Amino acid sequence: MDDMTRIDDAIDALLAAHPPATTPPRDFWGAQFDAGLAWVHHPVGKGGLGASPRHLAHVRSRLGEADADQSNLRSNIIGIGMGAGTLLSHADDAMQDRLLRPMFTMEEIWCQLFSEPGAGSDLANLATSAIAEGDQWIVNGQKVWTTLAHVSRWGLLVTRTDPGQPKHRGLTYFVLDMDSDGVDVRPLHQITGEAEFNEVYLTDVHIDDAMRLGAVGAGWSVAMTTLMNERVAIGGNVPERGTGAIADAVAAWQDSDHDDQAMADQLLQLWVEAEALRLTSLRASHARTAGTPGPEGSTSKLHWAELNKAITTFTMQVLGPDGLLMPGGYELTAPTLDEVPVVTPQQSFLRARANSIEGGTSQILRNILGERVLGLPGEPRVDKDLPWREVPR
Amino acid sequence: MDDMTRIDDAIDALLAAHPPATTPPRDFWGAQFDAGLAWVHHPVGKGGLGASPRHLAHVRSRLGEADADQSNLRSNIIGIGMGAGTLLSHADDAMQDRLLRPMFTMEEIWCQLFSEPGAGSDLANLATSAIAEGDQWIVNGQKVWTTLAHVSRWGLLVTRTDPGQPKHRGLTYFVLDMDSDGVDVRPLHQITGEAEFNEVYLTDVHIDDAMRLGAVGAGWSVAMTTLMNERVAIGGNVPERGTGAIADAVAAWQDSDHDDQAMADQLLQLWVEAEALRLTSLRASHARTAGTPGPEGSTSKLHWAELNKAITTFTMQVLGPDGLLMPGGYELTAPTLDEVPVVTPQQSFLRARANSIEGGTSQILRNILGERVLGLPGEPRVDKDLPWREVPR
Amino acid sequence: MTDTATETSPTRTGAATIQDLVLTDEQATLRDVARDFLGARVPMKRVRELMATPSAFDEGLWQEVAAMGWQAMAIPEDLGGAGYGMVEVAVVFEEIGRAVAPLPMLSTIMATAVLRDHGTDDQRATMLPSIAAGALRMVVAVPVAGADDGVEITDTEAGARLDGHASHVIEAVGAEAVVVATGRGAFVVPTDRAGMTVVPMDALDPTRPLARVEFANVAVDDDDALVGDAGDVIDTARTVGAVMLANEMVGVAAGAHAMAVEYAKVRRQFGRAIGSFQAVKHLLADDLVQLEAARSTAWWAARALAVHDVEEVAVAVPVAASLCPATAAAITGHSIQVHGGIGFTWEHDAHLYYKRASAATLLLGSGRAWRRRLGATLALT
Amino acid sequence: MTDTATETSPTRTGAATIQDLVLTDEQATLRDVARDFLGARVPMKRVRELMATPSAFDEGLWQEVAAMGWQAMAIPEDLGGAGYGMVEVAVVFEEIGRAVAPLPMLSTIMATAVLRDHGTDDQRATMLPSIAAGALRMVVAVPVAGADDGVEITDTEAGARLDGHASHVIEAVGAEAVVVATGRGAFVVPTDRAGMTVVPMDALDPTRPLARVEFANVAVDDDDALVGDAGDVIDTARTVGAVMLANEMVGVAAGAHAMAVEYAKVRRQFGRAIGSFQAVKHLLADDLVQLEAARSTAWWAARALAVHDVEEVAVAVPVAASLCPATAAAITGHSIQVHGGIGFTWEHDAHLYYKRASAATLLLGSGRAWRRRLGATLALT
Repeated sequence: MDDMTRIDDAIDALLAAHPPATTPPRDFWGAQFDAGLAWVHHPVGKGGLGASPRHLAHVRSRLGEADADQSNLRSNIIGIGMGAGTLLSHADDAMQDRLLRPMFTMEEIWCQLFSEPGAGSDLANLATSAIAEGDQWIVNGQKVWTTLAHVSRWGLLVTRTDPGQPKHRGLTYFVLDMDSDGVDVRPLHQITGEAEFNEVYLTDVHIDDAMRLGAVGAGWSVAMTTLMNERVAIGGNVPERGTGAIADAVAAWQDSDHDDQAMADQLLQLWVEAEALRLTSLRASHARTAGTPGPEGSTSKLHWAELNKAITTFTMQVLGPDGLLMPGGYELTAPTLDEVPVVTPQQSFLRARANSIEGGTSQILRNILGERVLGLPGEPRVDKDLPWREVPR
Repeated sequence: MDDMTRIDDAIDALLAAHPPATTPPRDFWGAQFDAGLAWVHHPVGKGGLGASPRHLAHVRSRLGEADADQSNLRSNIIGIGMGAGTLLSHADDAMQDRLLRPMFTMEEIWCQLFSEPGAGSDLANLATSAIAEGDQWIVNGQKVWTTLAHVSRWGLLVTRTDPGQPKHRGLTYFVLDMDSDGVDVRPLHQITGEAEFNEVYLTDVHIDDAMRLGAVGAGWSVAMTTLMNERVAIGGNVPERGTGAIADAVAAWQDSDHDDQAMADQLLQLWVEAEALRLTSLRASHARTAGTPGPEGSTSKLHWAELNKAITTFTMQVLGPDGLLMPGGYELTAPTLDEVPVVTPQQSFLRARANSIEGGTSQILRNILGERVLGLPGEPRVDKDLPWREVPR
Repeated sequence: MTDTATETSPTRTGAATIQDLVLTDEQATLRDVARDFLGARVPMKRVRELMATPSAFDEGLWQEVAAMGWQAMAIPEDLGGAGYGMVEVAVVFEEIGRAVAPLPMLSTIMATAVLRDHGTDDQRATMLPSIAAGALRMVVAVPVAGADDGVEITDTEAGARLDGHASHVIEAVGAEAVVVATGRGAFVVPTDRAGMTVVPMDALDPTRPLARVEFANVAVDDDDALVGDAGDVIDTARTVGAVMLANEMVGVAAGAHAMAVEYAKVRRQFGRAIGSFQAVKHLLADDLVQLEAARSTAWWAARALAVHDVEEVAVAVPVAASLCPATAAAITGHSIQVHGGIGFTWEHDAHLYYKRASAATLLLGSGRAWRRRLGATLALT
Repeated sequence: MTDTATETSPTRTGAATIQDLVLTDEQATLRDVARDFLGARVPMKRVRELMATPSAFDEGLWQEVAAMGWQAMAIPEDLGGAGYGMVEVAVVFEEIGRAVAPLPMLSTIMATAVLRDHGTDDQRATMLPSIAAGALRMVVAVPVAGADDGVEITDTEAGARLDGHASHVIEAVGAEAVVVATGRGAFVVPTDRAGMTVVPMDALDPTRPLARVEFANVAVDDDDALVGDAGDVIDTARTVGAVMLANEMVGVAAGAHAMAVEYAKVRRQFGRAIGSFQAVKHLLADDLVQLEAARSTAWWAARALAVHDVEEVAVAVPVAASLCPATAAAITGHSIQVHGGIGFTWEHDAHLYYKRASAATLLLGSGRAWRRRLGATLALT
C-alpha cells in the first residue's frame, strides 16, 4: 500500500471515529496524533506514519475540507512547527514519548529561547551561560523576542557552555521547563502597544542533563535543525489570490471615493507584486512536491517582508483621514492563546515594520541568498576563529 | 582695494580691451589668463589674482553676461578643472609657466590617466609600472576611461614605482607628453556607439624625471589633489529650475497626448526630486560662499546619478513608440572637440547608465558618505597593509 | 557629466530677495537655544509622559516657551509679537521635530497666520497679543480630504448658528478657540461657547493629538467672522502649516537618522559594529542624501514664504510639502530597521519618530494631493 | 507571520486544469536542447553579426530552427505543426531571451496564433504548414499606443484598397506577409504585393528589428481577409505575444543576472571579490527575488493560455506582461552596474540584454497600459 493510500485510509478512519463537528478539539488532536496524522513524516508512534513530509499539506488540506480545527498548528507553532522536528532528531525515546503528544494537543505550549539582546542577527554570539554541576546545568542569562513564553510550559534553549571556543562551538541545547525556579518572563511591548513577545530572564536556573538535546558543544547544529524545521512548518501554505495585506488595501480603496488613477496604479503595482509573490510560493510548493526545489523557495520571506511594508504603508494613504488614527488607541496588552485579535489596518501598518527584522532581517536574508543561493563569496570574518570570550562586543 | 573690486576692475579692463564679440576665443582666453581671470585664486602671473576660489563663480557669471565664450572650461575640463590645481600645488615654476597658459587657451588639451582595467573603484590598485633609468622613467601599462585622450597633448599619469609597498604607497605621479613614443590611444565605444572615452596603452614610454609631480612614492596624495580640484572645477554651477534631464521628461510629456494621471504623478515626483537636488546644490553653493560647508555638499553626485537614471528611464516611457527607437541608429563614432553633439532622449537614457559608475560608483560614494560624513566605521581591509604585489587580483 | 549651466540668481526680479540657504549667525543661535531648551525641558521621558495624556499639553512648558517668545515669533511687534520671519519660525520647527516635542506650535502658527492675513483689526489687536503671551491657544480646523466633515451656518431669529463637525483638528484638545470654515466665511469660535464640544480622537501619532470639534447650534456673530473667503482662510493655514510641518519633518528625520547612525557605531554583531556593514552603511548614506534634499526644500519654502513671493511659494510649498513628510516617514522607518528588534519595542524611542512622520504624510494633505497642486501650477497634469 | 490560509487549488472549476509551475521532464529536456542549440549556433559573436544587419535575420539559422520544429510548436499536427502547447513555446522563449537571440520567433508565434484563431480554413491550410516549415515568415502589425499610425480601407471599382502605414512592426524586415487591422477587419497581405513597402526603423534594441510597413493603394480581396473583428485579431496577437515576451524577458533577466553573478565572483577590488561586498551581493540577491517572482508570473500566464482559461488569462496575462519587462529592464541595468565601466562598453554584452529588455517595456504595451487592463478586470480603477 503506498503512502498516499495509507494516509487517506488513516484520515478516513480518524474522521469517522472522531467527527470534527462533535469532537472537542483537544480530543481530536490526541486522536490525530495517535493515528499518525500529526506529522505524517514522523515514525509510527511518534505522531506519524513514516511518510514523506511532502504529504503534510495533503493531510492539512483534507482535514480542512472536513472542517477539523487545526488552530493548534498556529497557536503552538513553535512546538509543532519547530520543536517536534528537533525532538525527533535529537531527543531520546522517553523524551519524545513524554513531550510530543501534549505538544500536539496544545496541553503544553512551547517557546524558543534563542535570541538575546546581544545576539540578534548574530545568533551565535549568544551569551546565556550554562555551567555543569553534577548531572545538572546552572543557567544564567537573558533571552528576548520569545513569542508565547508567558503561556509556555517548555522552552527550546540554546546556551553557551564553553566561552573559550569560537562562537559557533561551545554552545549546548536544552529543553527548559518554563516552570523552573529562576525563570522570569516579562512582556515586551511593541510599537503597537501589544506584547506578542517576551523577555525571559534566567537566574540560576537548574536543568537536568537529561534535558539536553545533542552533545555538549553541539548546540549550534541542533539549533539549525530547529530553524530548518521552520520552513517545513509553514511550507505548503499558499494563500489565495488577493488575500493578506493586499486585501486590506483593496478594501480600503473600494471603501474610499478615490478616483485618482495615480493611486489606482500604485494599488495595481502592489497587487501585481503580491500576485507574483503568491505564484512564487505556489511554484515553490509545486517544486517541493515534484522534488525539484530551486531558488524560488528561498526568496519568499524577504519578498514578503518588504512587500508587506509597502502595501500596509500604501493602505494608510488610501485610508486618508483614518490613516491619521489608531482606533482604540495604544493599549499595553499581551495576547492570550484563545483570543483571535481583530487587526486594524493601522495595526498592520505598524506591525509590518517588524517583518523585515523578525525571522532573519532582510539584510541577513540577502546575505543568505547571495552566498548560499548565488554562491557569492562571504565577507571577511573577524570573529570566526577567535575564542568567543575574546571577541569585542 | 578688496578682492571683489580688483576682480571687477580686471574684468572691466579685459572686456574693454578685448570685446568678446570681436575677439577670437583663443585670443580672448590668452588675455583672460594674462589678466589673472583664468583662475582668480591662482597667484598673479599664473592666471590668477591671488583671490579666494569662491570668486570663480562671479568671474564666470560676469563673463557669461558679456557673452564671452567660456567653452574652454568644458572642452578642456580635465586640464582647466583638475590639472591646473595639481600643477599649482606640485609643479615647479618653469613647468607652470610652460603649461598653464596653453591649457587655458585650449592650445593644449589634457587628459587624466588614472583608471585601469584592474583599478576602477579601487583606484589605488593600479598596475602601470614606472621604472627609473637614469633621469628617466620607463612606463608600461594600460589606462582606460580616458576622456579626450585622442585629442590631448598632456596626460596626468599615476604609476606604480614600488610594488613592494602597500598599494597606496609606492605610487608616483607624472605629466605625460601624449606625443611620446609608445603611447597608443584607442577609442573605447560605449553602449550608445560613441567613444567618449579611450584606452591608452603605454609601452616603454620614456618620461623625464623633470615631469614628475610630487615625490617618488607620493603619487596617491598628488592624485587626491587632482580629484579634489574636480569639485572646485564644477562647483558653483547650479542649474536653473527645470533644466537637465527633467526638461526632456517635461518636453516629452508635453509633446505626448498622455492624459494619464498615474504618469503625470510619476513626472511630478521626479520633478520634485530634481528640484530638491537643485536646491541642495544651491544650498551647498551658499554654504561654501558663507564658509560653512556641510553634508549637503557631498550628496549631489550620488543623488544626481541615481535620479538621472530614473528620469531618463521615465522619459522613454513617456515617449512611447519613440522609446522603441534609437534615431540615427548606433554609429561607432568618436566626438571631436568642436562639435556640440545633439543628444537625443534615447542617447541620454543609455548614457545615464554610466552616471552611477563614472566619477565614483554609487556604491563607492555611499561608502564615502557613510564613513567620512556619517563617521561609520570602515570594513575590514584585507589589502591595506600587504605589499601590493602580494595582494591577490 | 553634470549640467554646467551658469550660476543663476535664485531670486526673481520684482520679488523681495530670498534669503540664502544657510543659517545666519542669529538663526544658528536660535537653533542652538531651541535645541538646548528642548533637550533639557522636553527629553524623551517627558515626551512619553505627555503623550499618555489626551491633550499631550503641559501648561507650564507652554508658558516657558512663551517666555522664550516662540508663539510670538510670527506676530508683528506692535501686536505683542517678536516680528521674526518665517525662516526663524522654521528653524524652531526643525528643532521641535528633532525632539518629537508635543508642543502645539503647528496649530499656533497656523492660527497666527490666519489672524495676520484674515483677522479684523479688532481680532488682531485682541487675539494676537494673547497668543503671543501664551494665554490664548487657537487652532484651525483644516478640512481633511476624504473625511465626512462639514459645518453649516444657518440664520435663526436669534442670529447665525453653526452645526456640524470638523474632525482631525490638529492639537485642538484643550485649545481655547478654533477657526472653522463654513459656506459663508470662516469664524473664530471659543471652545467654551455653548454648543461646542471637543472630543479627542485616537491619533496614530500620540505626540500630536487630534480632535473632533462638534458644533451644536453654536451662536456666532460678526465679531467672530474672519475677513475674506473661507477657502482663502484655510489655504493660508494649510500653506503656512505645511511649510512648518515640512521643516519639522526634517528635524524628525534628522533625529531618527542620527539615532540610527549612533547605534550603528556601537552595536556589534559578527564582531563588528553593524555600521561597518554596507547593508547598514549604504542605507544610512542614502537616507542622508534624501534628508539633505528634503531639508533644502523645507528651507527654501520657508524663505519663499518669508518674503511673500507668491509665484515662488506656489512651487516651493508643494515641493516641500510633498517631499518632506514622505522622506521623514521613510527615514524613520529605516531607523527602526537599523535598530533591529529593539527599535520595534514600545520602550525604544524609534517609534515616536516613525509615528510622527507617518501621520505627517496625511496631516495637511497627502503627497499626492500636493503634487496635484504642483502639477496645476506647472501645467503638468 | 505569513498568511497561513489553507492550500488552495490553483485551478477553477469548469476550466481545464492548469499545469503545475514546474517543468515536466519533457519540458526540461526541451529547455536543455534549446539552450544548447542557441549556445552553439547563436553565441554572442553571432548575435552581434546579425544585429549589424537591417533584418538581423539568418535564413540558414531559421531553417535549422524549423528543422527543430520551433515555428511549428503552436501549430496543430494536422496542419504541419508539432501540436505542442503554449507552455513548451514559453520554455523556448525563455531560452531565446537568455541568448538574446535575434530570431523572429515573437512575430511568428503571434502570426500563428492569429491564423489559428482567425484564419479561414483555406488560410490555415495553406499558411500554417508554410510557417511550420520555415518557408513563410508572417508578422502582425500590432498598433503601438501613441504612434501616428493607421491603415484605411476604401472600395474602388477594381476592389478594396489599403492606404496608410503601420509603424514599429516587430521583426517585419524581410517578412513575407503582414497581418494588418483596418476599419473593416484584418487582412494578411504579402509584402511583395504592389504598393507595399517595408522600411526598417532604427530600433533601440538592434537584436529585434522594427519596421514601418507602408500601404499605397494595395489591393486586397476576400482571400486576404481574416475572420472576425480586427480588434480581436490584434488582441489575440497582443495576448500571445505578451506572454511569450514575458517569458523571453525572464530569460533575458536570468542571462544578465547570471553574467553579473559570475563577474562578481571573479572581479577583485580592494583585495576581495566584489561579490563579497554587501553593496553588490544584496543588489544581486534582491534581483534574484524579483527574477523568481517574474518567472512565476510568466510561467503562470503561459499555463493559463495553454488551457484557454479565459478568466485566468484575463488576470495572468496583464500581471506577467506588466511585470516581466520592467523587471528585466531593472535587472539588466543592474548587471551593467555590477560590471562597472566595462559593462558600459559596446564590446561587452551587458548592453544587449539591457536594450532588449528596455524595448520590451514598450513593445506590446507599457506596464501602465497592462495595469489599466488588469484594473478593468479586477474592477480596481
